[in-house]
Amino acid sequence: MGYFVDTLNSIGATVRNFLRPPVTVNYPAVIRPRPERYHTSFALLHDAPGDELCIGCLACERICPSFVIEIKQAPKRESPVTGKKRGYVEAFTLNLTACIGCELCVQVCPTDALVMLRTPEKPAFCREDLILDVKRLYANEKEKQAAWATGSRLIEMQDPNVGQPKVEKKPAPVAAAPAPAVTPVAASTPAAAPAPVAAEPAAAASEPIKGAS
Amino acid sequence: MAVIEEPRSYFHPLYDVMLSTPGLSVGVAPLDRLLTWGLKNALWVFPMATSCCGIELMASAAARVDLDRMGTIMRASPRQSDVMVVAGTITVKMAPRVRRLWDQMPEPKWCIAMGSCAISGDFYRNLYPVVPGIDTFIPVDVYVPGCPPNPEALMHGLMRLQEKIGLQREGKLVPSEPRPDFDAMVRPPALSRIGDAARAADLSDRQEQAALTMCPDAAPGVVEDEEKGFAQPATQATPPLNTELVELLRDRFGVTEFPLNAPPVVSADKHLELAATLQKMGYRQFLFVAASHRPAKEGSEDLCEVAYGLRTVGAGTKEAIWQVRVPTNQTVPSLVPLFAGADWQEREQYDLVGVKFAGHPDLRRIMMSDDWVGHPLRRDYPADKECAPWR
Amino acid sequence: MTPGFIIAALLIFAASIFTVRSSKLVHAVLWLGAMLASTAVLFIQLDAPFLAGIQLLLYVGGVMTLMIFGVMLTKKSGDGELRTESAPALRGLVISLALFGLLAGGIFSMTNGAPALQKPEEVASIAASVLGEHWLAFETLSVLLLAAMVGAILLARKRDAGAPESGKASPR
Amino acid sequence: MIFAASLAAAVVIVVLSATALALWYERKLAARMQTRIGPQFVGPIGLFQPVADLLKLVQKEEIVPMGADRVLFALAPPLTVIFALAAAAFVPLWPGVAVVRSDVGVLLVIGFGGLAMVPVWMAGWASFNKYALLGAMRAVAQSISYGVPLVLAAMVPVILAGTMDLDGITQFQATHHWFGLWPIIPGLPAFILFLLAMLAESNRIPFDIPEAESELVAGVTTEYTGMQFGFVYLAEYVHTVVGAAIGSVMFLGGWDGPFAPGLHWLLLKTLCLFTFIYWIRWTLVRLRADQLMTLCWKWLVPAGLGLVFLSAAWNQTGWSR
Repeated sequence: MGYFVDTLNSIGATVRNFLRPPVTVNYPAVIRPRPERYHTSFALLHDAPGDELCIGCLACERICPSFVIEIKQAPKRESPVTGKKRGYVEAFTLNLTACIGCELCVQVCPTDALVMLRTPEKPAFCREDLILDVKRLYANEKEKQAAWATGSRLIEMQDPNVGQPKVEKKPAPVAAAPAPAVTPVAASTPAAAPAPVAAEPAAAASEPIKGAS
Repeated sequence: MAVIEEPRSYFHPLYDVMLSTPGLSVGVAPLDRLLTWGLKNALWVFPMATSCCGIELMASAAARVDLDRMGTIMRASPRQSDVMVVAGTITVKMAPRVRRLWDQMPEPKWCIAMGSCAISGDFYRNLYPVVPGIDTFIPVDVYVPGCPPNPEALMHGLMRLQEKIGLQREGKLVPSEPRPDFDAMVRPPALSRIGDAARAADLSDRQEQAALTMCPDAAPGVVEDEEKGFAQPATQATPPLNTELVELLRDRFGVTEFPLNAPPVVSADKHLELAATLQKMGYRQFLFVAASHRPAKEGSEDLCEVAYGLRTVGAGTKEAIWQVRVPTNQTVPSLVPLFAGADWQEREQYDLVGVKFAGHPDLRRIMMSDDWVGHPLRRDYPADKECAPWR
Repeated sequence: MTPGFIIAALLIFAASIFTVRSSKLVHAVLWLGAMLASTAVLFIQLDAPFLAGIQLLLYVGGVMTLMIFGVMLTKKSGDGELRTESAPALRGLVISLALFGLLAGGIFSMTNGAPALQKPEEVASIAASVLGEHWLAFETLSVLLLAAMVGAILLARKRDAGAPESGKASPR
Repeated sequence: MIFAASLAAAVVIVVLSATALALWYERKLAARMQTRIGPQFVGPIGLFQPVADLLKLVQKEEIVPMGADRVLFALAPPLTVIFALAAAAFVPLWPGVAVVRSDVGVLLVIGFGGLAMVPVWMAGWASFNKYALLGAMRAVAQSISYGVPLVLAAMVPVILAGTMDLDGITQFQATHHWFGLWPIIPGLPAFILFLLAMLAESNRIPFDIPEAESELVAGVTTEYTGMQFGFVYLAEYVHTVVGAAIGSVMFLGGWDGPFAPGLHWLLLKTLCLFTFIYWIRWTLVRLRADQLMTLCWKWLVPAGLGLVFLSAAWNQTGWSR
């Protein structure tokens, strides 16, 4: 008997679905809002006066869990902006074909030179198109939209004195607050930024329950 | 560097007849456009999904993205599909099967490598069982980057494929700009890839056959070479000993033993103090908590071993790993007050191993249902019979 | 002797020959199906669509299906090559000629006495004669078929006394 | 004769183009039931999707597996279409007009429906593929089992109307009551029984175990490529369209309608039935093989026998005469 009732119920469910508006987001025309921490591709940045930020310290190459970064350091030379001697890169190659998007390279970057992008890379006809060389990485800075995270912001966020989220008195609307599109989160309000580890989902899971009881 | 392989064109017999008949050859160009339009707009996908990218592949056919909008449906038989979407890590054992399914597809056919694992093997590409990219044995038409790419990216990939089909049929496909050959530059050389100019020169026919079939039997003489191709030695040096941590543990926490293959053991009452000290020293990222159960043997009681890992953030990353051993019925101080990231992970250890964390704000089951009896990863959990609540 | 009849008769003839001469059992079954279907064409030409429908439903749909099951469920008979013994050709010829003569004699002796077809009332008259005049034979046949079915079920049933009661399924 | 031939040609063309439209319609319907949009980019609201599919299938390589029986393999898909189309000949289009008028139309339609199993089995056997063969065997078993409730359900309007002529059944329904399901007790259950049996005969979900993707790759069609597959695909839809038409003739009064009886009523009723069949298809899950047989022999056949008895009893009361 239960089978027939369930059958009738499911037949009703398809009718209800039929009457609902489709949930499809018309992809090429409309792009659905991406999560705040959405990041896919990479770019290297310049500082305000126009000098390259990357000093070729190899920190990102060393931390990369899937060995996608290869840096060839250039000899130290004087910066045209500050006049100080500093390192530069001759070649910076990022193999997007094997990147897992863990963002560790951004996190360790001492000069905030490497950032991830919100604009996805185009699917390529050829695997070489997915190997980002220095030229392409600097071009990405101008062409594409960057994610908010930089090395110093990620580190500040995890600082116990500044940004360590306290379990007892977390701000209630953290989980429900609509994520700002690409607004860089200032260091003074790090609680709004989700921690890279599982802190935020935990807050999201436990917060409404506490509020209700 | 790799070049784009010859466009694989397959012409219907109808074409040949029309081309050879004088009056009808006029109709070939419009017919060709029509047929190309048909090819482009009815791409049926063969879902070669082996791991997490497969979930995104499923999602791309579901309501939010809906590949059916562009006429793409999934077919279960390779005989009726046009595009093989390889989504997931392909192992050496799987590769011959993938190749076989690919061979069973009728021309004209295309292949999309979805996600890092299919494109290059991702960070498993140096492991012996993993194929470093499916283009070592299947010609790939479109690479969709991501780990995994989201459904929209796959749809974008299919649109790029449509674009490519059009370019192929018009003979306008141009090779992309030269870029550094990453595999040759950084890591030990991976298997040469289909479409690679060097491939034809390097490989003898039998080696090529072996690379295609991934089967050592096909080329008894080149088994060694093949194995080298996949089983590359780990290039990572062993990480240096964290002397800072060793000194800290020895001086302030009274730890004397530092075994090579296990984390040092810290007593449960000093555990929280150690974590707080490390946090002040800059170990601000919570890495993991992993527990295991050690059943009672002669001379030792029923123990739970709980290993914790922390890491510094920023350049020059260091890791600190230690473990706490407590009898099963006692508690371990929770790290959640210090590291919010420990919340779910401690819940998981509680759920599966049964470690009780003192001071955890929300110690509930996270994987098993709330009415589950027992902790499945305990050694004394009965593995050979079904337990409550499921029978 | 209309052209339609000749075509149908030739079809039946050829299909019967192929049924006997096919080297694969599956082909033989399919040719048999073709033969039965051609017979249905013959019925239609004789203005007996009811019989044609029955022919399609029972013979092509039913008997052939049973044959297919017989072929597929018996061991390996679907794969092997069949050989038709051609050695006792003379014997076969004599027997088939004798049978043909017997049947032909019977048919030709009845030509004058066969009842005329009652076209407009065909289905109704069949129904009336089956359920009215000949009801006893009809019902006896039904009982016979029922008995055959029960017998087949009994034969096919597994006889293992140690098996658990069918009502109580094992926990898994 | 000429009229009949041109009518036949017209019916074939109409059924085939209706089938092409049905392909699009089904995909749109399914999409909406899953709150998707469905074909959208190919032509206005995706209307040319079947055309694109056809053009693509025509261009695909045709593979004959090694070890396959080439003749039977090539013959089976066109035969499925022909047998599926054959039943359309008996459908009365408007009062007194069908391509073939026969006193025993019901019998012939069911006969041709049963025949459709033969090419399916041919395809499965000729493919030289275990999945195809398993699918074919399931199709045959299902077809022969569900033939029984199908005939029993079809007997109900035959007994009520006292004729096996499809047009006669429609006439009877038109003269006695405009809606065909009148004696609601044998009528409605018989209609449901007929629908279920027809779904099973044409191997549609929830009775599509011959092509269960999770077990049998693609069942009988596993080895078919290109246009050969296209034929089988087409035959499935033709079977459903024609089955819906016959269902609407036998139970819903065919061309009979309130204002002006005619072809449009038949088409409308067919469309409704077709929609219903696909509604079921996109709602329910596939039955297991043993559940399928249990449903047939333990529930549907006894129900059909009871309905035949009930309709005979109704005839004895003489209320509908």
